[in-house]
Amino acid sequence: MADAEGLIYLGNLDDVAKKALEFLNKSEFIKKTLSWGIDFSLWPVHLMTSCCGAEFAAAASPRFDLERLGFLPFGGPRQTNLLVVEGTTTIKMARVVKRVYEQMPNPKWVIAMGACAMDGGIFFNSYNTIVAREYLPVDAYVPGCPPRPEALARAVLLIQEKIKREKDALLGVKNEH
Amino acid sequence: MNIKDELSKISTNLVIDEKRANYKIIIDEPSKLIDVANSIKNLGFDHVVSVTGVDYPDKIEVIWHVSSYSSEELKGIDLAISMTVKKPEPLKQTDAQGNINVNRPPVTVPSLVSVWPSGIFSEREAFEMFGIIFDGHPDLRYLMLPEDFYGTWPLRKDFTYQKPKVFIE
Amino acid sequence: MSEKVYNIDDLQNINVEGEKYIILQIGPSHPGSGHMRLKVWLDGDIIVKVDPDIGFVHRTSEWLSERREWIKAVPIVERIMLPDTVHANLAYVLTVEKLLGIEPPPRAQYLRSLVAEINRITSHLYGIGIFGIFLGSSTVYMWAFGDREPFIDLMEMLTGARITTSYIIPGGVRWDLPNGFKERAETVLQYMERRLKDYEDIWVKNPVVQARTINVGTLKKEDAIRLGVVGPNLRASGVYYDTRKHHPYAAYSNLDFEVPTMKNGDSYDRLLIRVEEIKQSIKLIRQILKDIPEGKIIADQIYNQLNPVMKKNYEEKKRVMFPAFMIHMRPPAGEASAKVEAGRGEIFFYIKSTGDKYPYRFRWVTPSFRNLPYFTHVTVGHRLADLPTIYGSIDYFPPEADR
Amino acid sequence: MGIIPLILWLIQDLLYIIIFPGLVTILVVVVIIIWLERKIAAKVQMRFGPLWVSKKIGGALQSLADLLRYSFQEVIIPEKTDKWAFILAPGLMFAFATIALIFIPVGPYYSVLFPSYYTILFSLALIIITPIFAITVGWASDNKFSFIGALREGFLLISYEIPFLLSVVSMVIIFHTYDYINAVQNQLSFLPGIILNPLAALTMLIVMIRTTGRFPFDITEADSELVMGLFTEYSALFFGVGMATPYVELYNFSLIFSLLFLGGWWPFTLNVMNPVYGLILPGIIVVVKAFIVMAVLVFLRAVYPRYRLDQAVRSGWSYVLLLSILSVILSVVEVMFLR
Repeated sequence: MADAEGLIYLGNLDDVAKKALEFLNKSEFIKKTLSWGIDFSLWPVHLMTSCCGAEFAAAASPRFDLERLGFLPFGGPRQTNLLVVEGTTTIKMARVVKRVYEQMPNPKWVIAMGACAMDGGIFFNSYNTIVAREYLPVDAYVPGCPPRPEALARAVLLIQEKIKREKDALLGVKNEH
Repeated sequence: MNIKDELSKISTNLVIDEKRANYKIIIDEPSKLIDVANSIKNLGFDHVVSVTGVDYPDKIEVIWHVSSYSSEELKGIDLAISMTVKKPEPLKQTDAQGNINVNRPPVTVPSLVSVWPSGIFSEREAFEMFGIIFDGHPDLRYLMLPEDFYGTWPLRKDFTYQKPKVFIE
Repeated sequence: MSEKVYNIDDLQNINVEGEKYIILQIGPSHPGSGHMRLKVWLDGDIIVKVDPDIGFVHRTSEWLSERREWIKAVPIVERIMLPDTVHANLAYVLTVEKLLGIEPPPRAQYLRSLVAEINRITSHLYGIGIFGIFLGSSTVYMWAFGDREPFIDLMEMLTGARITTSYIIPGGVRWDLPNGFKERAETVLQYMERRLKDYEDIWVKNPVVQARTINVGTLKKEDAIRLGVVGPNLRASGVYYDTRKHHPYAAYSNLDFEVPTMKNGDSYDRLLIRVEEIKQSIKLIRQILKDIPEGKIIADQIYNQLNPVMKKNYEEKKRVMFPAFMIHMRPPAGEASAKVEAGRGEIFFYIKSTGDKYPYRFRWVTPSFRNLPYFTHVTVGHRLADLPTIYGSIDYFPPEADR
Repeated sequence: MGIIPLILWLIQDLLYIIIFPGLVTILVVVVIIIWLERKIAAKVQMRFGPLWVSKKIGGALQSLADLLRYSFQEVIIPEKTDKWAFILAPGLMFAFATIALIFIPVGPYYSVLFPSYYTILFSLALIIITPIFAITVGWASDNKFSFIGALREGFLLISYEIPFLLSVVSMVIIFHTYDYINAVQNQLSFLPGIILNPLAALTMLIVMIRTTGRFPFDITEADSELVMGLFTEYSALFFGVGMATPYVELYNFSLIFSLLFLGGWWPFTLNVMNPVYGLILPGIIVVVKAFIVMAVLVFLRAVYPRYRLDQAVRSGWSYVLLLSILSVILSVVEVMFLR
């Protein structure tokens, strides 16, 4: 609410919000409940960056069924909180990925799936590819080329552990690293 | 219909690889290209499979691979139309910092989109990869690479690359 | 909302300047786009022009392959065509074999056909599943991806990897049939035949699907030929062309199969033809498993390169280990091209060798790249809601098109 | 009025707002129906669906986890939106869908407000208002996909509103009342509405599917065309509210359907003056019937893909309208000759 009109109506909403956040942040119960809620509600955004998307799709299919973990691929970036970088990102795609990441609401997490997203994979010396960690803060890596769907499931579990571990930071803005 | 005879009627420069059923027509004059292409099309070769270049130190060979869907005899045949153009000398420029920038100008060949519309995307790809400007192409833009690759022509053998920044701040 | 009828060639003549049209940028972060961007000009609800902006997954496979040893191009081409790995592998190896002048033994040819057909079924199921989710039916997506798994298991049993198999090498294949493969395959095939009936009930004969797909995205025979589209989409338009018939490779010249074709060339036909091809592939797999001859799985030229340990391994386990020849392979100078019918269509390879340890020119064209005219030509004049229908029905896989 | 009755009256009102038929009920209903939807779809699709969140009860808390996550996510209000409309519209949409519940009784002695003879009219008026806020949502977002979604919502709203009203009107003609309780009493003494006028029931079902955006009429939120349709730009709790609204509407419609067509609290009748038999059990019966209707409707997701906009609008103006007019005629004929 930067404009003058907003200030008149809403007063110091920012201050109120900050105080409310501080209050909520102190409560252990709220933190636990919240980390439980986010744990089982990791919704990845529909953004396929490369061919590992095929195994990502298989991970949602009946045999692996990641919806068991509350992992539901979902439409736009505004409603989601998990970005899975599937395999290689080209320079053209990296610009999109970065932008999608910025569109997502906090708190949000990133999984780098596949050898290419980790370290370049077999495309390591290509002129058009870039590694995920160079432009995104990555929370979990999934090795493999392409990784089996089970490996992706394990990464989701790792993210869940991370959320439990870092439950103090859930309400504030996540640090960019 | 004997394909060999028909093709040698169109062009004298016909290279035949009997074992692999590959035929190759070599065109030496750029002005003849469209005429030859038209007569090949009238023979029954109705679509372009691939348009590509091969880079040599001093020249670029442009190859159209054409094939046929409509004629039963021609379905099993791959025909390549090859044309070689000389590369212009690269221009070396020294900028203020003392770096040498090699500017490699594109080459120009006639476009065959008017003959085979199926080559429209392949010719765009060959343009961005080799710096081949297809004269007469209706929509010659970059297809796959971001525009900041312009002038580097990745698939030429002297391509040196510097990864562009992901974000231009 | 005017029901304007656009001619297929009006594309270049339409002036899309001005404020009359809504411009939509669909993708790459969009549930209905995949790894590409579609710039769509809309007149009300009618699509006036589509400009596909591809290259988001351009991984420079040609450039990389020209800088690697010959055998190392196999994983690269596989990663590009992930749902169709075996065909990409096979097409590349065929080209190299043409350069080397090696002919694999019959058993290896049959094994190649076998794994290629299994792969074709998984590829078609992948396509049907994506089509399902594009039309909004998550059930078909789940079923198709679930039923893809038994076939992937078969591939894993035979080759040791889920999808990136690298099974085919110059001169032959890497493994022989494992014990119990035939029985397992028969079970899977019977299961799939049962399931195909379910698909027909819930998907192919569904009134909503028929309403959405019949007469949507029609590409007539002449236009299909002119635009050079490939694979099942071409055959759905009524063109009788299949690389397996017209450029026979592997064991296909010995096998008896039909090439189904359709008449109308609309999205529904493109769906039907995939179902038909799955049936044909099931038939082919049965035939291959019945007819497969005994013998070596690797050509003599390669076998002679094996050292004694490898030879022992080959005799006992029927497993071909990589001889040093593979990495130092220098095919004689010359050029070769090969075509292979992959699940999505025809792969074309053109390789130029100068007798060096790297290919001099490595050129390949994937089926999805050749199906691009569907976006620019066929979508025009349809409604916005038809764009996912057409996209899904042509089974377009962007990483494959971008290479 | 003394102070103590006033306080009691306020507490009673608060209970209505918060517990029943207010927000807690809505929460429970929405959580259960979303879970049911995902579970039914998963059953058809040969998989488990949500499970790990609460393994012992089959993952029923999944929607609660999603809700928690939404509630505490960052709220993003994009720059160019119409801010007040953007913030208020989803809330109003939800509010009107919820307020409509006041007028829909779930038992013979149940009424939140004073007894009214016009409950059908009131509830219909409130239900019909909600899509207007949906259009506001799409307009305020300043997103092309939302905008197209809003246009689609408008088209569908206009083409399915008349059949909806006509199908209810035909039941009103038969029962000769504007009150749900009287309507149910009429059915208890004669036959359930679905037998009296099956055409109206069919129309009502189609309209229910369309208005609540179930498949195959999931056109405004068609995710392969319009990302999330109206709610593309919404994040956090706003999106949660927006996503819950169709389910609240679904609950409304299912209650109305079970009251008008399925005989309400049949087999219980008004005559039993017992709190258990007169109040609680009939209420449970109505809600169970409503849940069965909802389960059938959410099951359609597993079977059908979605129609195109023009097909839906065309069928709305032709078949469904015709069906609803026929249902009115049927009602008139029945009233003239049978009763």
